Amino acid sequence: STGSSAAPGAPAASQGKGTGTTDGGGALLKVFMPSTSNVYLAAASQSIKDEAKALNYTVNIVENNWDQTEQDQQVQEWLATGERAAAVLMWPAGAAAATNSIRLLSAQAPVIQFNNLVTPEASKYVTAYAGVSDTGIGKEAGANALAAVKKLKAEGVKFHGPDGKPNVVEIRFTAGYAAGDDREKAFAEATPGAFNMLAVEPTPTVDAQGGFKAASQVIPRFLGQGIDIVYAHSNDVANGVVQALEQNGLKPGKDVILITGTSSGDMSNLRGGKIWSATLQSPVIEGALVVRTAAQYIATGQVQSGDVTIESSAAKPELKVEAPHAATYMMNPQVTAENNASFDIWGLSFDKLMGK
Amino acid sequence: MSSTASIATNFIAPSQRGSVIRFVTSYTLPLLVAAVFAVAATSTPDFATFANIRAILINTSIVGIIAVAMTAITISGNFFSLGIASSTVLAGIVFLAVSGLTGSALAGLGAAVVLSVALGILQGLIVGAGLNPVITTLAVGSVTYGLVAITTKGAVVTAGSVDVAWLATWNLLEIPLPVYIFVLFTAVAWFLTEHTLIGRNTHLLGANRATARNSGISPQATTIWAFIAFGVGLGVAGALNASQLHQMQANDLAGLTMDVIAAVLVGGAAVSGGEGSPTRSALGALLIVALGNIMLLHGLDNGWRVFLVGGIVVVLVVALHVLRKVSTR
Amino acid sequence: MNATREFFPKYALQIVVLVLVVGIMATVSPSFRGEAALFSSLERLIPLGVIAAGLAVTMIAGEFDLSVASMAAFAGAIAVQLGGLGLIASILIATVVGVLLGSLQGWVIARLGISSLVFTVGTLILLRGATWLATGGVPVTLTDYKLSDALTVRIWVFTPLSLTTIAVLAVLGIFLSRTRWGREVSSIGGARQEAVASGVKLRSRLVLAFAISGGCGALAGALSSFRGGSATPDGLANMLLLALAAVLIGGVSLSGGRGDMVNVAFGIAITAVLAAGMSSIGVKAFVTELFTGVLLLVVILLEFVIARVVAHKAVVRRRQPHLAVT
Amino acid sequence: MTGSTPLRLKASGIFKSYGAVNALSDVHFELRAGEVMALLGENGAGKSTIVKVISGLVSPDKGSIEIDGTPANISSVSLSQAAGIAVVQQEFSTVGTMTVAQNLVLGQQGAPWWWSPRKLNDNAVAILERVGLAGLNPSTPVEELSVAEMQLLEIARVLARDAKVIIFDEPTAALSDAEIVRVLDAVKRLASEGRSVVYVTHRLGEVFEIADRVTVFRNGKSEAPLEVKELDVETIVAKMIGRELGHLYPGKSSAVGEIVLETRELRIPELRSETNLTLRRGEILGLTGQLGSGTAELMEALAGVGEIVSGEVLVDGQTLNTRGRQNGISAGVAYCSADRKKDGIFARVPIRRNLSSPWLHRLSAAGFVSARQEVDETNRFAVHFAIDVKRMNSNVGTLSGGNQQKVALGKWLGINPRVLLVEEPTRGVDIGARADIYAQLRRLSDSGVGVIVSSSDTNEILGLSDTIATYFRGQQTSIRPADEWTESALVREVMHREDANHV
Ligand SMILES: Nc1ncnc2c1ncn2[C@@H]1O[C@H](COP(=O)(O)OP(=O)(O)OP(=O)(O)O)[C@@H](O)[C@H]1O
Ligand SMILES: Nc1ncnc2c1ncn2[C@@H]1O[C@H](COP(=O)(O)OP(=O)(O)OP(=O)(O)O)[C@@H](O)[C@H]1O
Ligand SMILES: [Mg+2]
Ligand SMILES: [Mg+2]
Repeated sequence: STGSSAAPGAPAASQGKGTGTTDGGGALLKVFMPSTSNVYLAAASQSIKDEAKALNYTVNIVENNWDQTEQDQQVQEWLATGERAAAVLMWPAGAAAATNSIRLLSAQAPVIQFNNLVTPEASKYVTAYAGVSDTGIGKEAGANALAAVKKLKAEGVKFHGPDGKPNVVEIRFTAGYAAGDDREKAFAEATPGAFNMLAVEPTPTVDAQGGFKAASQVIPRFLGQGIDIVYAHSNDVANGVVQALEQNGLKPGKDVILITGTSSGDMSNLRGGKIWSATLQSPVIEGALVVRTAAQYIATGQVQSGDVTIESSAAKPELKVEAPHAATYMMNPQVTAENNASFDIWGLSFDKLMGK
Repeated sequence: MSSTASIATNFIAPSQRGSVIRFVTSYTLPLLVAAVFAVAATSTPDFATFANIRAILINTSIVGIIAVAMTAITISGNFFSLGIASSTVLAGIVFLAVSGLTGSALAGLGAAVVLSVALGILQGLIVGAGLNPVITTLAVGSVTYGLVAITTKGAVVTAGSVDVAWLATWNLLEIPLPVYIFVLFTAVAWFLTEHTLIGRNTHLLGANRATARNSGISPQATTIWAFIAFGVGLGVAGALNASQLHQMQANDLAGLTMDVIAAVLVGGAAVSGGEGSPTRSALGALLIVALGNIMLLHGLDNGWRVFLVGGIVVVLVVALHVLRKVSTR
Repeated sequence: MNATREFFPKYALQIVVLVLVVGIMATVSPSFRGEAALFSSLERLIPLGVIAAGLAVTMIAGEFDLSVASMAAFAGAIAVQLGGLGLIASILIATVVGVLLGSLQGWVIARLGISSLVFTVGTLILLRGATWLATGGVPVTLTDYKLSDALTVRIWVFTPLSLTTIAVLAVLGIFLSRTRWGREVSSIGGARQEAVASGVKLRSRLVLAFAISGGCGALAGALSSFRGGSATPDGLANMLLLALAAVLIGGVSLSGGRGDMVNVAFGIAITAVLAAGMSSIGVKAFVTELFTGVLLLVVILLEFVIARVVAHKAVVRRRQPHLAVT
Repeated sequence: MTGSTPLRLKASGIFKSYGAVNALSDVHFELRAGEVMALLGENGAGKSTIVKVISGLVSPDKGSIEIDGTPANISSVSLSQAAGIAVVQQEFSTVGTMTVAQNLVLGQQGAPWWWSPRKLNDNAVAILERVGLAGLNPSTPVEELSVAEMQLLEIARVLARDAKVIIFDEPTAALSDAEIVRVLDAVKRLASEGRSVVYVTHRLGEVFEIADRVTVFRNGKSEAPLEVKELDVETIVAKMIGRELGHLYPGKSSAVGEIVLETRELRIPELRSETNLTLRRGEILGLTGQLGSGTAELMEALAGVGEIVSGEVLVDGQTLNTRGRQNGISAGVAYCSADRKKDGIFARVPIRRNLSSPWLHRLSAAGFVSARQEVDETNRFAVHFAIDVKRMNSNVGTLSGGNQQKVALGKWLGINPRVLLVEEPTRGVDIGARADIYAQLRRLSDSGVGVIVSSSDTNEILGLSDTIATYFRGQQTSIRPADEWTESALVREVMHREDANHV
């Protein structure tokens, strides 16, 4: 359904017999991911460890400093040790630049990629994908934006754009960051012709600082035309946008609707109603999901074609011995000031889901 | 020697050309900033709006405060700090944590400044003993980053329910507090460098370390004072930054060190010491931000912005160097 | 010969630190032993080792090339996009571009007599911008990933990458200590006036030093980008500080004139073992940074103390008037 | 050497000025093939400057140079080397961190690209032997050599460069007799091989031993060369001094008061015996000796910036804490170092701020400097030292050497000095400013400040001091009232006692 990226098919060579059980028997899961000096990664990393422990796998995580070159190096080093792993869980530092490392890893063990969607070039080396769908998030944000517009129109709010269309500024992830490309594209596709897009400005860094830097310079430029909606790619970035809006005399939540992607970072602006909505992206679920997908593949030696988005069930689903899909996406329900307190997915509250 | 007056005429008048050039060197930057603003105002739509100028000032304030503070280190002949980003983050986190605990943003600000100053004193002691400032600050910066990341576990630190935002949002004439703090900080720094014993000694130490020692100016004590000034700036800037966004995390402010160094160099401080002024460093920071803003308004993408800022830094430091060389000949 | 006697005091501190780091890593991490440990440490040499070597040449000549990591990123972007010309050709072209840009920098610095520290802060930003432009702001990849396989072929614990680094270090070491131009480059570091009075052509040696650092940066960037099959506009940014740390841990003086390629090699080795060892334990990236910082502090403190002692000894010696005269 | 063969080297109409100092003005210099030409003159007469011009290290403002009758371009060291000129500079030009063998070939034009370590060493051993350093290990770093060894190494390096013209700028200043003999032998051998040698020295004995002719420099001007055969010591000294003393120096002490400074069994590393000096109010004590005689280190020790092994210094009967300058300053000890540019002034800082630098704390209340008081006081001291008050905001670096020196001295008035220590008070200072500085020193002394002047300029010491202490190679050799000395006796005393006795 999210057909924007090529659905990865499992490499023919690894299509074979599985162990028949999701119990790891102490086998190794090798993980390559960027630095856990960021809270999302720290939570994902912890969840990977917890889930692996539950399934009786050993994990070994190698972190890089958000640097694909460094990750490439770490991959080379690990390959050279000749150590065997039941699967490699790969969060590429830079998805578009990681293909070669993924290719080399795939010769050694099945590669389960997470967090960054599989690129068409890498698809023949990746066994399965599990985790966030940036496309899904962009789509959900688009739907949230449309819903907000509908609600406000009903309340009689007039928008500033031509033909009464809302004026939108998009503060996107750093230029060249693939997740940002997907979120931008999916949002546009989910809201065809609904908005008058004033500008799409990339942040220098994907955090509140970056959001502030970008927004504080872009917003003054369009003050005259009137800004109705700001779409920020993550809640963290949006926290910076809130500050920039307020400094320009705009009240987020009243004058301007702030729609955001990932529910990362400090949530007080969301809870205080300054941010209209975010989209759940739980590191805990992502971490668990990637380990489960690996376990399912190891158990069956098979991959089902196509993709699936898992449901927001209240209980954590039983892990069945069945072939994982080529891509398993997390749920991305809307998060708002009203609903965040009542979240209950897999038995976890919103804070727990965010790894707090 | 009965008549001293006749000997006074031996005195060599500095050439007319020299003084013209000195004038140009000290006013190059203000003139350039004025010219950039004037040209942009006429040629760039949306530049000369109140909101945009305010945005430029806000974006300058944090980098500007640190650049002004670091000028003390540069003037004292101790090059610059390579550990700015992690120290500022540390200050911001301490600000948030203490504000959260005590319920007062002012207490947080105080704690951030005290801790930054303590870190400054530590580095001043090491550097004052004769160790290289560049290595020392690089190493202390790495250690600080590591400790902050370990302690916070990468989490976003906030002040909880305590209101710390007013530090960044309180405004007068629609200009928020950080801009006033930046201006005030620059003015105070200027006053301190020009009119206090420590400020003057800092200049003299950088101008000639050996002469300073022979004149009874302690290199150790003076270096420590320069680092204290630096610490105050970092503390204030870190707190403002954290209050602006009510949050901070270990990885924040990655490009800050280079921004600050570029501002100080564009401000015309001599890396060898003895020359430089807080006001010019502040203008340096302003100029860089303004140029970035103009390029943004013209829709240049990130690559061109970085490239052109780099080119401008190169051209400016070369021009300042040439002018200085000609004027001291 | 007394060569060994000369070797040890000069490199003693670095040898001790290296042995300690290796020992600690091997004790703490069971997987960091033997061939695997050697291999993974050697793999760290690209890009760190070659970038550090380039930076070291300018530092030995009493200058600084802070643009070296940006140069690496820029050259990486060029090399990857020229991948169609083949491995050797594209890496060579990128390296030549680095040499030319480095020479240009050196020429401007020598011509104007401007502080290279100041100047290269500017070119550091400029070249980073050039990299953004060269890549169009997005990661660029090889069209044929197989090209990179030649670089990852393993020969015992070596790969063509680590062998290149070792070759670069050896060639530069020999160049600096044994050839005329090389010794002249070293001489302008600590005792520039004396060197000029001896007849050393300052400007052309400065150009040479920056040509070498530009070339090293470019070579390292091209090789590492080829290994990964891609180059990113913001890549290799943290290499500058790491390379600087390696050179300083190696004992090259920031004020020039002290240290040679053997020192640098030790510094690189210590940093590489530390990084590879930490990574094999699975230590978090920021803990590695913390340890590098601590190590840097320890080494400069020790060196400071040793320098004091040596200086004192030299004064004492100089006061004994007539030593060798028979 | 008949007039028909062209001169090996001819420099005519050379001018060179550093700021306001005319180091060379209309200098003419010539050198025949195969001769040894001695270059004599007082400190600062311009000897080293002409040597630097000939070696390509300094470009003259004006003038032309011919080699073997044809105009030569020697505007850089390498061009000068290529023209067959090799120089032993007065300041060392070896690189401390490099080995002896490497230094021997450093910068040598046309040397091979590559030497094997063995060849490099063999080459070094052969060269070192020529200056009697056969025992020296060629792979020793130069910084580990003694001063004498370094000097011999400089000489060895030049010998190895098959040059037509070889210049020695004070090669023996730091050498002992045995070493000097080797150098002189080497010079004689070079001349006998047909090479021309320029030999700069302050040691007159050497001149008579090796030189064919002498060129005397005085205040940046050259005299026509003279045949050594036709000269004696007294004539040469007279030619070197060659100026009226009457206008230059103020009168001697009028009244001597109580002791202001005293050293008791003071030991410093550079002096071989204990120093026991007393300085009285109203007295100017002159310390004199050649470079390396130990006077500079003694002054540094008194100022609190040098090393002291044992003993004590008393100012006004109170023991002075000699660790760190601050203590000296609060006790009223002013110190003017020998190298103004290096550690006496802040060249890139305005005059006013230079003047107030040592006593700024006195003008500050709670750390804030009173600008008004600063202006008042610095103006007062500027007037006192004949510094133009209108120029107080110009950088000191833009001033003439003499005015720079006035600033370096004048800045101490503000500490209420009890004792003034001045090294080389008029180095690089033009004659007008010199007289002014001497007058100021005397005036300070008369006003009750104890003044110690150290200088290697014997003329100055004789003209200025009331009491003179002489130093030779780390030893005090005499301390006597100034009026017991004649200038030539003093020159001989400090230049080379043994030599002086011979002549
Ligand atoms: N960058 C270079 N790469 C290769 N060869 C060079 C380079 N620069 C100069 N050469 C060659 O090296 C030789 C010596 O060059 P150059 O004259 O600049 O050096 P030098 O130190 O002055 O040598 P010499 O003392 O022999 O004149 C010349 O043949 C020149 O053409
Ligand atoms: N780099 C310089 N800057 C300014 N003044 C200088 C410089 N070099 C020399 N001078 C001045 O030029 C004059 C001539 O100096 P020079 O070194 O030639 O004297 P000299 O005859 O060699 O003296 P000495 O016997 O002490 O070596 C002096 O007044 C000196 O101070
Ligand atoms: Mg001389
Ligand atoms: Mg040549």
